[in-house]
Amino acid sequence: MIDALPLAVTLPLIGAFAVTVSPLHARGLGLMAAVLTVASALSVTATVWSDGVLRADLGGWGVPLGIALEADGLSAAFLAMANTVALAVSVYAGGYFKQESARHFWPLWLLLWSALNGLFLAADLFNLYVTLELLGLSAAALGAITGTREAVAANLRYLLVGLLGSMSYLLGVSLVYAAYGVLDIGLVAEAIEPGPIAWTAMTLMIGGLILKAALFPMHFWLPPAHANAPAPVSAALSALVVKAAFYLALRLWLDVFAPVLNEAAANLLGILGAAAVVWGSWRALRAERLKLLAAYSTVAQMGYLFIAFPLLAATPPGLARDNLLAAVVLLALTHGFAKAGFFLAAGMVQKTAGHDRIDDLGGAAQALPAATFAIGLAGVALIGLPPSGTFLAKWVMLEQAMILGLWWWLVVMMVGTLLAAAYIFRVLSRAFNREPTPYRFVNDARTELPALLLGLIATFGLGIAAQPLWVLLEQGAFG
Amino acid sequence: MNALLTVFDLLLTLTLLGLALVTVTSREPRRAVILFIAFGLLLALVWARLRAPDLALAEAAIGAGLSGALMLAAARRASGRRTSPAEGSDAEDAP
Amino acid sequence: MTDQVLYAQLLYGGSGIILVLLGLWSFLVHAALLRKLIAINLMGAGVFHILVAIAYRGIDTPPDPVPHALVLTGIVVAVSATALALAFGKRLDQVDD
Amino acid sequence: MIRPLEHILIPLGLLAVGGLLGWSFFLAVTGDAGERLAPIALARVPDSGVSNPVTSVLLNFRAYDTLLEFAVLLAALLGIWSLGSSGTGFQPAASVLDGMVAGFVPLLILSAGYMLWVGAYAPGGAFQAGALLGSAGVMLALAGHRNAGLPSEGRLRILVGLGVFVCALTGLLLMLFGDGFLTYPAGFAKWLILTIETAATLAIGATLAAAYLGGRPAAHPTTGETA
Repeated sequence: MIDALPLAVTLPLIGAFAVTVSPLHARGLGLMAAVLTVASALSVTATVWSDGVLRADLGGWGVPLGIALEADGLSAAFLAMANTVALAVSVYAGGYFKQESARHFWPLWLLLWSALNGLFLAADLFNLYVTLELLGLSAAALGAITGTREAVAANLRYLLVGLLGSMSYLLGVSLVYAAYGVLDIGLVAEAIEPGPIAWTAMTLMIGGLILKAALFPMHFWLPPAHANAPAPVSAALSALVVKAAFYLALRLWLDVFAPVLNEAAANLLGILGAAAVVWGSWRALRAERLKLLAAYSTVAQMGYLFIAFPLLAATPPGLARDNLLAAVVLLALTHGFAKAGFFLAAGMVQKTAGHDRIDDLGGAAQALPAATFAIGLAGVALIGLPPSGTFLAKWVMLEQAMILGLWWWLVVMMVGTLLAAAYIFRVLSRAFNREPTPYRFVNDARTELPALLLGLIATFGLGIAAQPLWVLLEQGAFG
Repeated sequence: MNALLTVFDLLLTLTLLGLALVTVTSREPRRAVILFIAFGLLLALVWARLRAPDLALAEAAIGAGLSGALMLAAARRASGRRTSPAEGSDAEDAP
Repeated sequence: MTDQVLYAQLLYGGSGIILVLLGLWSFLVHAALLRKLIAINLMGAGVFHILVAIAYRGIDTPPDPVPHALVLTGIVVAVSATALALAFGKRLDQVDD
Repeated sequence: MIRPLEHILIPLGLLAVGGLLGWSFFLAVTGDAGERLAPIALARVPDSGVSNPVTSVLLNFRAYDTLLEFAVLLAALLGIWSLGSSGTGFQPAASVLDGMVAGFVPLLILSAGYMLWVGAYAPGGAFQAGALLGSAGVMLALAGHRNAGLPSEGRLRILVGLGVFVCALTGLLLMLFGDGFLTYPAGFAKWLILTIETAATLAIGATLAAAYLGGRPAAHPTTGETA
């Protein structure tokens, strides 16, 4: 019997062991593990697509005693995005890291990957805690891999904040177990009732995840940590790791705490999201370095995702709410592809130019056409221009905000979009400020093609071909 | 018997909380770590009282023992580094 | 559940909550890495203490093994995180020197 | 001196949080959760292959958690190693300490083996045994042994990944040729658990000792490794 659910978590673990044991072959073994992991994860998504929700009872005990893995449309969508991005990051890293840093990168990277897949597939509240810790530890370790003062200091702070977040989450889980006596998400959802216990548990768990998702004003740790990591790591941290915390917050919101939700909590999340959009975009506009710009842009983009909570809370169940949910997921996925592509391309610029100061980028477009093009494509998706997935997603969100009469969310999203356009065009105008000279479009296929491909997916793939996402989410994600 | 146990529980809890309080309020790194180790050992004792001997063993060996050893090494470095000028305020040697 | 058990659960669980708050306070107000780590370990100990308290079912009834297993997992995670954070701190000292 | 944030605002906030927590916890404990998972778990212990309930949960009912936990330990150590080599060891210890260590270390290793074996039916198990092995390493390091008694880097790398590898491989083999991921066939549970626990004990001991050294083991003279 082959069950793709545990494979998606276990294959990267076996891969991590293999690269730990033979660091000299880290790249070859790592890429092999990466390909196998992607294959198993995509087969999970494909099976959910065709057959519906997948579930595996690990250990054969069944709930409530054992732990189950479960993939519905929502997990399958995030799983597919994360694994595609992770494959691109792996290919890029194969060209980016040289021998000595490669041997440190690969095992930690595969452990992080395993944690991501484990988190998207977990159906048990405590198991989620363990995946959160694995994710946090491996992410901080990867972020500090260069060993420079800035990177280590920033990632130490990230590690500590992450620990605080998971501690808060675990406290919430303890309360849930004390009150309801079960840990499986489905069983907790059945048992939960409105009241102070559910309230406190929700605040603790979602509060902890907000720290990890870098929602304003808890975003302070993100820009230095993401801007000082090596490019492939920045891409993974910004595109995937914070997104995993958001996914879990959304999952808890939709599945576990659905009976106890209220508008005040949703509005609070929305207000913080709005502040994140404005503040993050503004700081991105003022950033002096390309990677710092990208990191602040992540703060802003995470904000959009949290604006969805008040909209979701105000929309009655039905087609409109399903569309809204799909739009939010589309926004998250598009940002994953776009931000990863942006960081990978920025890494090429940094490596070629020896720095990533935006004002001194003159001529980068001529020296690195593919990287600049990737930044442009990712930029289209970050701003939300057509035909990107962001455009479609924001359109649905704006429409719903108008129907609900919640025009202030509309204003915030408009302001954010204008600021995003400003910071992206600022980068592009610097990159194109020299007379064109003929160069090759692609200089180093291994590092430039992944960035380009991610940009293409973000702008065209998810924009023009967004329909399949709606089909996928019909598998258990729409209420 | 029950009354005795009640009093014992209360004393144990108060000692544990008192130890935690002096641990977090002590400024000198080495002292704080040693208090933390003592706290971990007492916690292990409390868990043995709560019929969790597996956890008592693990907490004594890992929570107090190995975490403590790791922190002691760090505390030694910390006090080694600031032998010379300022022994002063705790907020100064920020990470 | 007898009053004796309820009393123990509330007493020890309540002290677990106090430990969490004490650790959180110390984490927020102290800047030194070592004090932050002690604080976060204390918070962890508080959460574990709550779990051990709810697992307790009386002096002669076997306790609930599930929270015990969760705590054991938590202890190992805590020592891993502590070791990694201390290594970061050591590296910072080295770069500074 | 009174600092308003530190002495007033944060404590007040924490008091509010504490009140909410205490209230919820009181309601949760006095509510109708009944005996939670205790009766179900205890009833299944006889089928788990071991008679210590905590070991049953850790290595059978919730073995998947434990697999990820091994991965957390490995991640922490790999993170420590990525930051450079361990640098200067400790000062060689005075002879008295050295003598004590010479007596203590074998005792710790023996107790670790005992703890591992006894974990099947009494308090103990892989984590406690691994911790004892780790403390043996710490003692050796304190006594001035540069590598805390750990093997050369090549073997050490195998050792620290052993918990993840053996547990994951067992899970996968049981999935491919048995009833499902980490689903032990009747009659084999005891031995499979013991196998995983043995690997885990070695891995935990080696990882904790290596983490104490705080960096990759000092280069072996023949390999000429540089950080």
